[in-house]
Amino acid sequence: MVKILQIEGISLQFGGVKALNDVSFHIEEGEIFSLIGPNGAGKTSMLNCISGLYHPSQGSIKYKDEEITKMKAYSRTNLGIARAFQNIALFEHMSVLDNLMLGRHTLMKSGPFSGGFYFGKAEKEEVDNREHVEQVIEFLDLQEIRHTPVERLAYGQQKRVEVGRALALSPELILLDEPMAGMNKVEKERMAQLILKMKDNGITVVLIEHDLGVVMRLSDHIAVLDFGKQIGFGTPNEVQENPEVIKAYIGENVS
Amino acid sequence: MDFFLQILVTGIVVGSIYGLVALGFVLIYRSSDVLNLANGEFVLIGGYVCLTIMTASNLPFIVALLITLVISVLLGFSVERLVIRPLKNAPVISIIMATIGLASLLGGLVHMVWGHRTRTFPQVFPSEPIHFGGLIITPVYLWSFITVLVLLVTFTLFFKFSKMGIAMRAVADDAKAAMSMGISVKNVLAVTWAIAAVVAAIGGTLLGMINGVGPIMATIGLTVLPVVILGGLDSIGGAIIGGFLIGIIQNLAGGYLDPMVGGGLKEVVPFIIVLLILLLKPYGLFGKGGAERV
Amino acid sequence: MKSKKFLSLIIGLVVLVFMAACGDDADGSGGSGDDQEVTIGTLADITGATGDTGTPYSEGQDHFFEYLESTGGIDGLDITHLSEDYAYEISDAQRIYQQYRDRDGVSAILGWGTGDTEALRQQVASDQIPFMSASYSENLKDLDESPYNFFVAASYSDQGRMVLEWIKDNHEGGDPTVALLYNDTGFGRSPIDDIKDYAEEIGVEIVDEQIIDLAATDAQSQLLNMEEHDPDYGIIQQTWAATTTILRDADTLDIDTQFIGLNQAVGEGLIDQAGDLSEGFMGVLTHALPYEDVPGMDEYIEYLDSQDMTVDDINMQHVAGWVVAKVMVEGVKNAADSTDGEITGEDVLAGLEAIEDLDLGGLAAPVTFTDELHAGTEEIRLGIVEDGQWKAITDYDSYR
Amino acid sequence: MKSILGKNLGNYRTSYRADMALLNSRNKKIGMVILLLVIFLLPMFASNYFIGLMTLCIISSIGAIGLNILTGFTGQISIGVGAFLGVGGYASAILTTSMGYSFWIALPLAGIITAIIGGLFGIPSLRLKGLYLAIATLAAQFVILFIIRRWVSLTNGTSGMVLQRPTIGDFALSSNTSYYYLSAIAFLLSAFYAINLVRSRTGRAFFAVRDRDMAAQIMGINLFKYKVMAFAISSFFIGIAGSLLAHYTMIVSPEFYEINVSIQYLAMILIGGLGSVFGSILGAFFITLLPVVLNIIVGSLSGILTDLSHILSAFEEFVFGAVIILFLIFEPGGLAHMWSNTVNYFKKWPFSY
Repeated sequence: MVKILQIEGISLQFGGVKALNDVSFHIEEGEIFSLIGPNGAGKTSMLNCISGLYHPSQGSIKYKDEEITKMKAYSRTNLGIARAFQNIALFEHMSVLDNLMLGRHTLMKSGPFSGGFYFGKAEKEEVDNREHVEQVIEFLDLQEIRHTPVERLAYGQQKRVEVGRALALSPELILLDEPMAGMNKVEKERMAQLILKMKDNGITVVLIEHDLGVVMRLSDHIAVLDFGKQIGFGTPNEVQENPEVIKAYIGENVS
Repeated sequence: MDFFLQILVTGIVVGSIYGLVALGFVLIYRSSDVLNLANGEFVLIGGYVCLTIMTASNLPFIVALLITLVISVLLGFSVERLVIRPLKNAPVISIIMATIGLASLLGGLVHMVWGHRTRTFPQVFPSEPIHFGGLIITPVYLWSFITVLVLLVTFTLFFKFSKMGIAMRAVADDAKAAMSMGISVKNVLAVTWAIAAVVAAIGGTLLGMINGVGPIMATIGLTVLPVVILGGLDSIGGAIIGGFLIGIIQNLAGGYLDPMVGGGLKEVVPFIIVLLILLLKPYGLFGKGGAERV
Repeated sequence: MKSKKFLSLIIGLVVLVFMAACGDDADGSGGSGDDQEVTIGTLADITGATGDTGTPYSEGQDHFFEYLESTGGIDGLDITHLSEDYAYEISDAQRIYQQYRDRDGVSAILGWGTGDTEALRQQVASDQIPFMSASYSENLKDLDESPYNFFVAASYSDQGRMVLEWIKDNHEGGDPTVALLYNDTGFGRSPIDDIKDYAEEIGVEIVDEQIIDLAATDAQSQLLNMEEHDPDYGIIQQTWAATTTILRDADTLDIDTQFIGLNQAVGEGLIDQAGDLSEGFMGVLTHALPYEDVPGMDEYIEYLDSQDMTVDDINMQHVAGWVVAKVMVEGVKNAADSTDGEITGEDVLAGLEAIEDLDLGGLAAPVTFTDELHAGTEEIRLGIVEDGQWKAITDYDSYR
Repeated sequence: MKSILGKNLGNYRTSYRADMALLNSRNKKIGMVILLLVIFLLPMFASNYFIGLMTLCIISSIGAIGLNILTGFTGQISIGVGAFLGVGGYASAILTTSMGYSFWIALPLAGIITAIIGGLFGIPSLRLKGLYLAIATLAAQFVILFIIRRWVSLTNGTSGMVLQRPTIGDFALSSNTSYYYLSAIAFLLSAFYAINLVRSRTGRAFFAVRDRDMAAQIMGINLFKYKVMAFAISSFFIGIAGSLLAHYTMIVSPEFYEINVSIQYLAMILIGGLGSVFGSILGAFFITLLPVVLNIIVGSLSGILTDLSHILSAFEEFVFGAVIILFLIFEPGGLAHMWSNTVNYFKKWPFSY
């Protein structure tokens, strides 16, 4: 297996607070990788470091052997790293379709000139990408709400659009921050199936999820964070038996 | 006469007026994140009202000023209630535009009520300049300087010790948290606007004694914006110090640079400073970084 | 929701009114009998930046036209006078100009300041509408550039030249030194180069120039700089507000320069604003002061009486407005004499250019226009403030 | 990059192309034809005065569309439009009058020069947002006008510069109607461009920057690039409007471009509808015609309120302010929103309730 992402000794500080403290793990290509830990453990901070919204004070991040630690967020997106946010960060005033088309941003080329006159290439590009977006719409079952502005959608639908927008990017690595939060059992199961399907299509998935049952079932590897420190890393079985992890999760049913 | 010292003193006294007007901006911004671009019109109305009371009746200056302040309180309350409160959750641009609209509305109103003529205040302070060694200051300027200092002390004490002042600070820091502590954010905002209008009216009265009261006075609202940016939108001390700084820099530029470039820099220099400040230190000298919630 | 509907209702109403009103192209219908018809439009600044001087000026015009009507008007001529406030805003001036030109079909326009005059001078030239304003800017004398612009008083440059001439003739002890104080606008800078050229020509030394903003709160740094050169005289090209600021700060700083204002700095309003500080201030008088006993005042007083007004209710700006209207009417009269048909802008142009040595009874210097010169006169008087009143100290005279 | 699904879902191209076309319904097509006919046939029916007013309205519309691209689409407030209008006007004046270029070259160049200068002043947007950016643009307004006043050798300083009406061969566009047609064509091109821009990749990126800059970055959008681009594109239109206006009035001077012009343009897009091309146009018409309408109303009331005409401008100022505030409070979506509500109402009619 090829390592698609290597995290080495990442530390992140806000003022005096250490949000991440010397975290290291790696993610293999094509796997489902989960980051777990109690609230405030630094999971989302870790994702922010990977997607470039935060820049760690120490350590390095390598994507496919390329050093990306200091790279700007938008450039990482160009490399094929997509991200779905925990607290939905959709563009509320735009339709589902436009949100998904925004996901295609890096894959399109038309600039303000060709776009403004909308002839030839620019139109073809719009149509081609629309086709791709329609696949995502089908994949996530969003046909009925294509043209609806996101702000009018129910929470669960928005969650799906959030994931869909990341998928529209045709990513190689997708970062999903609690995609199932607030969902009922049926919806959760559907999302789990989608995640497995992504894996089938060769996309590497990084997942943050509180429902440990789901995590254990889906993941190939898991990293456990607690107060910014990494306390466990390995396959679901290895993690489940890690005494430090059990300590951190005392009172919770790990299996 | 010492050229440099005289320029410096002029800068300080003019700056004290700037500081006073800037205070009106800062008070409002602190508690409601609103930049009141109608501040210049508040100043103008204050000046006109006080002047009208003084010329229409034979009341002594202090009484006229007190009545003016009462009217300003009403103006502040009604503006807050009628324009600002309905726009509580509106985006920044709407609120900027609302205060611009307010400026236009009040400006039109002033024109309709008081006409176009520049009017002069009855003599309140002696016009004979005071000499300190070689330095010369007009009494009005001296009074405005004193007023600014008094207001600065008053506000510092007010925010430290009075119940309303503490509530205002709490709202400025975090309106939601303040609300959960039982502070009525609505009332605090209304009082803030009233105080800002009062400060503006004092500024208008002093400025009116210097230059007369006429529609052109409202431009002080824009002139003072650089002061607010320099000092930081949320810092009261910053407004005062920014006022002095801009006053001094402006006069130094007028004194030393204007002869070199053929004049005219004096009026533009504050805005050049603004561009520099915004590029180098976006939240001003004393503002809290990231305080802006946009 | 109620207010929303209210808002829509208002907007609907506004649209309706607009549609209804824009339909007709009112080319001055009505009128009586066989009279020739002519419409003159005024662009007035009442509520704008120069409203303090603009208001009496436009009232003077209104009053002259009312006076004319009350005396039965001019035989065979039906003059309609329109006036609108453009608040010294160019976009408004542009709009009102279009309205005058296209809707009201005016044959001449009485303008006001430098802003509107400059903004419209190209258009009035191509539309062939004479435009007479109170912007006495020398560059309007260039008939290649501004063939349809007129003004009745001496240009700012001529005023400045005359002031220099006076300084040269009257200064005692040594060579006089002069400073120029003006603002950074077209109006402020208009005479500066000409004044400097003329000073060199006649050998008066310009030792300093200072720019003071129209809305300046203080002018101390400028005056301190000026004081370094210690000029004997300071020529002020400003409005009343800035002039007051200069006089006040000069007083504060104990500066003993004799200030002399060009016409916009002069007038009763300055005395109102500057009070005692104006004592001894000198200035250019382009028109008569209302309390002067000159023959031209007679008809003026006759009109004021009919309105229950006295000369105390008017000022020099009012006289200037009255005079400009009078001159314009004279041009229209000439135009009417030379044509039987419709009086066009071109006719008025010719009519104005036919005015020669028009005696204004002392209200202003006699006015002459030719097809080479649209500045009515070069003559001014100089005055000084004494006991809270302007007093003329010279007769009408030109620098030549 | 991999496709998320292996299978081909069939060819949707024809239907998408139709779905994404600008005029995707018969009604829209008919509406468009009628609109074009009205615009081009108007001079045959309307008075000269009306055509003149319409010219002012459509030139303002171009500027308002420009400002809306910056403020409405991208969320960056600019209080410096007046000065940028001046840059366009002066660029055109210098190119035609001082350097002798033809208007037809000067017009696009004026747009490009304004775009470059606008882009430069957009650089602070990297670090500034909201209020602070607004103040920076306000400062730009004062600084640019100061430069125009002072660079006498280039701009002729405060006296302004003279321009000529454009010519086609020997025919000068000196009549109201001919200049109206020129402006109308520029206006239609601008509107066409802006409408397309909104629904293309760049436009979507602008909206993304406005709504959530963080998420926009994650979509691969270079915030700085798009913010500066918005400044440049917006300034291009404002420059074009400035140039058209300058050749219309045939003169430029610093007094044309004071702060109140900036405020008027802001009012246009706010009252018209932020982020709406159609709204920009409605707003430009509204603000340009407001004084005309007030004038008429006051005129018709003059029998009852004789003194009002003297304070007409003050009254205008008052109403201008009141209208802005009323719109902000009661109809933040602006005229564009009111329009679509009305259209929806009639679509459902007679079942509106």
